[in-house]
Amino acid sequence: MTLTGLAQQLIHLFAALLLLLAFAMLAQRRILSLINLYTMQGAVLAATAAAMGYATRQPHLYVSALVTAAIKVGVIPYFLHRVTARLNVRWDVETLINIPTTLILGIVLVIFAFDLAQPIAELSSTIARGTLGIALACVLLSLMMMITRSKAVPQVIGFLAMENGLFFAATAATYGMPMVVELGIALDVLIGMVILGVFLFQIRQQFDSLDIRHLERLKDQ
Amino acid sequence: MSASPLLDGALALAAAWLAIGFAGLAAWSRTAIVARLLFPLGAAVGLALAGVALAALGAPAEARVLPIGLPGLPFHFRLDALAAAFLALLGGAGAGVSLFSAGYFRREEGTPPGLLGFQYHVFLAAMALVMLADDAYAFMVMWETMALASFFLVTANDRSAEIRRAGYLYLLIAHLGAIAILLCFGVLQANTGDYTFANLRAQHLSPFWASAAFLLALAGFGAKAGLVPLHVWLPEAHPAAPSPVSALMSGVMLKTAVYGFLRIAFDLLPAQLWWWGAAALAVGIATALLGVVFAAVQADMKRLLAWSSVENLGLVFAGIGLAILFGAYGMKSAAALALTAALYHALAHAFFKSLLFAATGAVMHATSERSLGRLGGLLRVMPWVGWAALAGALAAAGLPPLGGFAAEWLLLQSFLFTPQLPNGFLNMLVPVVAALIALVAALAGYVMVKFYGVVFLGQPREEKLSRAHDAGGWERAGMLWLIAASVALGLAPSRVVEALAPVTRLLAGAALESAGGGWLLVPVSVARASYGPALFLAGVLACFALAWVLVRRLYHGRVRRAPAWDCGYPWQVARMQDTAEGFGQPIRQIFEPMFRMRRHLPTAFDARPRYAVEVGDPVWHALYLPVARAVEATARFVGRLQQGRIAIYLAYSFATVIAILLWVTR
Amino acid sequence: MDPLLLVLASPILGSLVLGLVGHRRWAPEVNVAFSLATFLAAAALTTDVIAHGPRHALGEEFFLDPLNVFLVALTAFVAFTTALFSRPYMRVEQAHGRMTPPRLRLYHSMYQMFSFTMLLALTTNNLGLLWVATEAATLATVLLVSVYRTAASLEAAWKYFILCGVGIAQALFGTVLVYMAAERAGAGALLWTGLDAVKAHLDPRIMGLAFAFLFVGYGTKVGLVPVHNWLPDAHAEGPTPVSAVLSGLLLNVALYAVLRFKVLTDGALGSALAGQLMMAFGLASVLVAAFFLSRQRDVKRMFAYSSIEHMGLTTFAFGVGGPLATFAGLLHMTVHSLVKSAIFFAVGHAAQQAGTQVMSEIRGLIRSSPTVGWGLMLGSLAILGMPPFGVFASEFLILTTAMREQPWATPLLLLGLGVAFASVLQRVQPMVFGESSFAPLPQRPALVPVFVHMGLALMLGLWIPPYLVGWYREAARMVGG
Amino acid sequence: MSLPGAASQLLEIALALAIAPLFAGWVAQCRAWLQNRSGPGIAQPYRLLHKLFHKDSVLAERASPLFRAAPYVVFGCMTLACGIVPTVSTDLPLAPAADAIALVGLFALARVFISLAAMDVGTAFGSLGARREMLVGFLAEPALLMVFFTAALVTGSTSLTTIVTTLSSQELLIRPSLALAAVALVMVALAENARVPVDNPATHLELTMIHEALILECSGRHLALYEWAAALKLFAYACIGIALFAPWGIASAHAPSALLFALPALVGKLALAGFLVALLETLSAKMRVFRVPEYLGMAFLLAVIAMLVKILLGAGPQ
Repeated sequence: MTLTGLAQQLIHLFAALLLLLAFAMLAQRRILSLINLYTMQGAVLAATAAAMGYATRQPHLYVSALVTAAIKVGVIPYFLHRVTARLNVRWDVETLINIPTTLILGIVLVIFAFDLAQPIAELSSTIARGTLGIALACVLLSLMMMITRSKAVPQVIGFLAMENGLFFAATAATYGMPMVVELGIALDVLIGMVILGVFLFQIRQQFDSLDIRHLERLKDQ
Repeated sequence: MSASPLLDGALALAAAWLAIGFAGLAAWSRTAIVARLLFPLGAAVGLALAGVALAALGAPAEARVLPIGLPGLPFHFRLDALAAAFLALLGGAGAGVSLFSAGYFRREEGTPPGLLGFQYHVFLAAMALVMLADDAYAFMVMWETMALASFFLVTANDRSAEIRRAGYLYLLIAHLGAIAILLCFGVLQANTGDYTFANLRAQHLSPFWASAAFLLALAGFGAKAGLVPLHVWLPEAHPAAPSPVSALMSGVMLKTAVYGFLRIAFDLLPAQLWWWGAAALAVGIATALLGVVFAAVQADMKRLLAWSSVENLGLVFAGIGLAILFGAYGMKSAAALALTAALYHALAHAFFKSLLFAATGAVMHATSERSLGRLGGLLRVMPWVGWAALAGALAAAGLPPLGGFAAEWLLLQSFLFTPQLPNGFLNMLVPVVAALIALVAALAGYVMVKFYGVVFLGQPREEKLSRAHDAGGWERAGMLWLIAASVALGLAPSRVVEALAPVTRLLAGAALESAGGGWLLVPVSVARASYGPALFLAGVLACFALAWVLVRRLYHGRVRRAPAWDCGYPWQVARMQDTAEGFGQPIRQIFEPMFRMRRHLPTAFDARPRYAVEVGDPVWHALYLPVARAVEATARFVGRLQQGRIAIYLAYSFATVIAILLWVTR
Repeated sequence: MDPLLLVLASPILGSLVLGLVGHRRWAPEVNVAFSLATFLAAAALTTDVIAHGPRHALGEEFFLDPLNVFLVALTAFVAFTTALFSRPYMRVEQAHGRMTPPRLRLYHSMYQMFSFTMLLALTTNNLGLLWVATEAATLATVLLVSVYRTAASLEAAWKYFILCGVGIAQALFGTVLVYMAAERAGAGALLWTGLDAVKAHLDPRIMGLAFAFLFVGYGTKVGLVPVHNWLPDAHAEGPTPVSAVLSGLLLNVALYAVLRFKVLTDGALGSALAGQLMMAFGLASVLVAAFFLSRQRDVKRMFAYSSIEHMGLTTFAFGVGGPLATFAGLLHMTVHSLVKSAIFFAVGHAAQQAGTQVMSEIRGLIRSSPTVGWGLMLGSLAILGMPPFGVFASEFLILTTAMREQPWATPLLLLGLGVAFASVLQRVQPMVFGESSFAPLPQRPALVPVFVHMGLALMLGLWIPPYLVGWYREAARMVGG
Repeated sequence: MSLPGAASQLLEIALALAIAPLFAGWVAQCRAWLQNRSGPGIAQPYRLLHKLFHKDSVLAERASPLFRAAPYVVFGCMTLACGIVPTVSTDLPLAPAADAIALVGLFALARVFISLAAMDVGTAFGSLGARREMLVGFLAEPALLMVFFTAALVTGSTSLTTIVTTLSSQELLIRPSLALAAVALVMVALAENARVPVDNPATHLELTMIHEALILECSGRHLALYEWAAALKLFAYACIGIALFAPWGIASAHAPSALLFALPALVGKLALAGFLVALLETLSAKMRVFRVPEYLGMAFLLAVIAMLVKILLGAGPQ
């Protein structure tokens, strides 16, 4: 019982960390730091899964934690580092909305997400109830980050961070999805990353820049 | 022997038209087969259809369900007196036009002849099936097929941008009209979900919804009939089409709108309100006036005829409106009289307008000219066409003893019943409408004199006109058939009224009681009014012959030819005749507020002084352009949604999620 | 052997084989052969299901019922005809130098992969797998859209990727929530049949939230306004066969996913919330897309907006619910797939002939190649809802049902349809008619697909085969309740 | 068709043919007197017709058969018109063939033919005349029709014989509607018969002529027929006026002997009418062609008002 209690404490701590990291990503402009923050998020996620697995004695959560660690701490950050180095992008020029405003909006979002998740979280049967709001907040914050960034790489990182939020939700709310689904999701994310990487090179080749403001030609205005 | 022999016959004949159409597709570019075999076959089918329809006029209604269409709503067909009357019109006029077409489509019209034959016969078949349809789905399918086929026929000569534009406008307004009709059916079914006419007929709508249905029907069928303000396509599309197609469209297709309107206003709607009649009457008379006034100022012969069709359809709708008015007050026999007048007019118009369009087709083939300013004197080089057109023009001018006059006579007679209406306001109003109808009828004469005089009389305005050739055998046959029908309609009105009696009995609950003995048309009683065109014609002819004989007997028949006198002016050239514009000038002046005119006046210092006047339709500027601008502005506004920035798109997604979440958890 | 196995194996095998030989001269024929095999297998599967009724397959992971089996048949059929069309089309593209052998290999391989993912998404019983397959379909099509490597196609593919990626991520969140609800209700897995059995016990609050996410997520793929923005770009810039399958199939699959979740949500909520959402967004899509139509210059872009309009109409029909509207929606899905892909076939040839997709530069198709011209004209008229084509039948049913159930929406729908009619006809007419100076195509255009599709659409307008009616009714009963 | 009926019908037509030129001559003579001239005598039209019939017809080279047929058609129409309007008797077998509306149609038929014939040769004056004639016609025709409608509303019939019988059998009443209609009819009659102030039959002034421009190319018997038809038309209008507004003394079917009384009555009324026409012509000035629509519009308006008055005061004395 105490062990479960401890796991619960840990999970709540991890959830808080995750939210903090999401805010940090929202505020961060350096791309390298963003990648590092993302790696940290991955690590926290893997830890959460492991803690859950420990607390509930569900072995497939360990597998999930391992896969997460491998992909989100290992493969993807490595890949992102390679890409940024090869493409020589370090900074995001300017966010579309300035960062203080973004942060204030972020707080509003978090409140909204908590409010939304509150009644549902109580229905959850897992020990991680209450963290669903945080997962939702992470998803929404990442989405907002994608909206505010004007370079392709941060946008991709935002996309990945959003996926992290989803993963956290899956773990927190339901002890993880069925195995086949989880593997499928991981595979999709991996392939998606590869494709994105290829794309970044091609975009760079076409436009001599990774600024997504070049990607605004197709319109009906 | 099937239970519905006549309906089966009519359906088989429509199918035969379709089959002829497909045969046309097979004979894609073999003009000889299409023209000499398929079109005459189509004419024969038309005649047969007219025969079946005439037989069905007196017979009880027949119905049949075909196993195609929607699940739960297969195609229902029904042949009653109303459908039969219009089928007879379609078959009769269609046969004449098909005969004419057999000689007409000798050259390429842009579309390959086989395809043209296909579209033409599908058009005919669709019109026949519109009249037979007994459920909303079948009706709509046939209605739109008819629009589609005619759209392709209108744009047969698709190289010209002007014709393409006309076709576009036509199909657009036809489609909007169809939408209104669809809505009308939707209102009529009154939430029962059953779209058979039998069910629509059985519904008892509240006055509000019934009125909504009526107005939708008026708008929908008005769009097809060219009622103001939905008439703008008509003067564009009818001239653009090849002449036989114009003939079919003006002569027959517009009548499908009349048919549909009658079907809904009299058959499907349970009871009528008086103001429906007033509305139809007002719209009809406004249309008639606008049509005839614009016809008078046109400088293109087919456009002139198209405007004249607007006028005639306006008169038909005015008659229907009057019938509704009488019907709403329970004056059944008066309603029957007005309805007979409207039907009669529709019938007469079908034949004389087809004839006139056929004549313009022959003129265009011979001269490749449509503009009145370049024609003239054709009676001498193409006498067949010239005399045929004279018959058509006299009928269109509403002159006794031809068909157009009989219809107008009946219409005016029905106006004389209005003082019996128990509504003082209407009593005051309706005579004014009668006066306007008289004005329209008189103006129609003006228009026809202009049309005939400028095209066929006087001196040829172009050199090449003297080399024009007359119509060929098929064309003559077609025109002769149409003339014969026009004359028969004019001379035997009592027979026509008798034939129409089942229709008015069905729709208005009464028929003209005494159709008079034989040749005399007597709507009520001899003391009240009577009209005997045959006797009338005999009188005129007798006087004519007597004068001719006596003058020769008593004096002599000597004639000398000499140059024209013209007050002694020796250098007469064709340009000194009145032009079409000149002939229209008094009308332009008198009805100035109805036009949107742009004049180009020369100043005293112009090196090459030139006078030009352009007459536009004010409805176009007052209604259509603002609508088009509004759509454009909305589209511009909506266009901002797609402004190219991915961040904004993500923001939409974000906002949408938030909004839906708020909605869901509210 | 279960034909389902064949249905799924054939395209994935095709993808692998074409990944190796997709650049060869005869690769298009191989592509056609695999598509044909898939189609035949799908036909066998369909007859099997017709004969024996709904069933599970391969354990519980797959499920076949009238709703998806008809979409499987449609998908396999359109994928096959599109492969037929793609054969001459890609040869011309190669001749024009827009397709190099490596690109062609990628294209062919991804084409089969795309078929596979759609068939998987349709047949799977696992809602998680449904998500995975949909995401995979997105990835495959992203590669297909960007296959030309032009600036515009890259931009389009990028937007497609990001927007659909985000959308589909939201759908995943929704799926997670559904799973949570399922666990509470005692159905321990994400199997749809299991959830369907206990749908009344699913927690309404969770399901409400879940549907919000799922609707936006899958709705992004359906192309509902205002999350439609990827759609015109992706349709316009990718190769035309891809536009055809995107419009004709992918949108249907996404809508299918929405429908599956709608059934669960309706069961759980016992209210019309899902239906209202679908009606609102469907209506907005119809209206907004109609007004967009009037501003287009690019022909494929215009028909992409037309797809948005029609998916909106279908969504609206499903939102109205009830057997009749759902029936109409299914019929509309079918005819829209057939007609829209036929239009894209014709448009593809037309654009190749003219060397441009700009409408004002395409003129007089009827002169240079009459069949392409007539195909485009009839297709456009059909998609605009002119009888006797099937689109009219379904629109008639949708509108008449709307008049009964939601009278307020009818004028708005009609406004949309009217504006769309005016806009599309105004642009298509001069493209088809008039003078032309184009040279004929080096390859004989693939017209069989165009006219087969149009023929089927014509048939559905006049006569719907009874077994198809039975199918639709069955499916409508399941979906519309 | 009863024998007396046929007799009275024939009598009427013969009478019209005989008297019409005399009536035209009488109007001209009255005008001459009123203008202080001596005048040609009332038999002058006969002499003119006789002369024209004797002459050769000179046809323009371009003239078509239509041009040659038109005079006979017009003449036939006018003869028939005179046969329909009850002048001396209401027992007319031809009357059921054409009521008041058909009578208007008959006038229109004649007008259309004369205009078409004028356009046939293709001269400047011919087409000008045709246009003006049709202009006058399209405004006068509805006005005339409305006059008939007023009478029809009063009597409940459009049949001319019924109208006359009904009106003559009623006691003398002042009917405002009929009075207004009478004014309208006079205005229309002046316009339709090419009289001052619309047209002047006595001049060939190019810019103003209407009727004369129409028949400019005609000569010999064709011209004679036109002139005779014009006289018949004037006569018919006069008879319409008499039939509508002074129908007393016209013989009914049952009293053929009344014909003996009817004839002198008719002559008297005609003489008065002719004098009135001449008086009006003398008192008014010819107006510009552009003003004609206003003049005729006024007539049209008066006729419509007459009808409205009839309906408004329907209950009271009409």
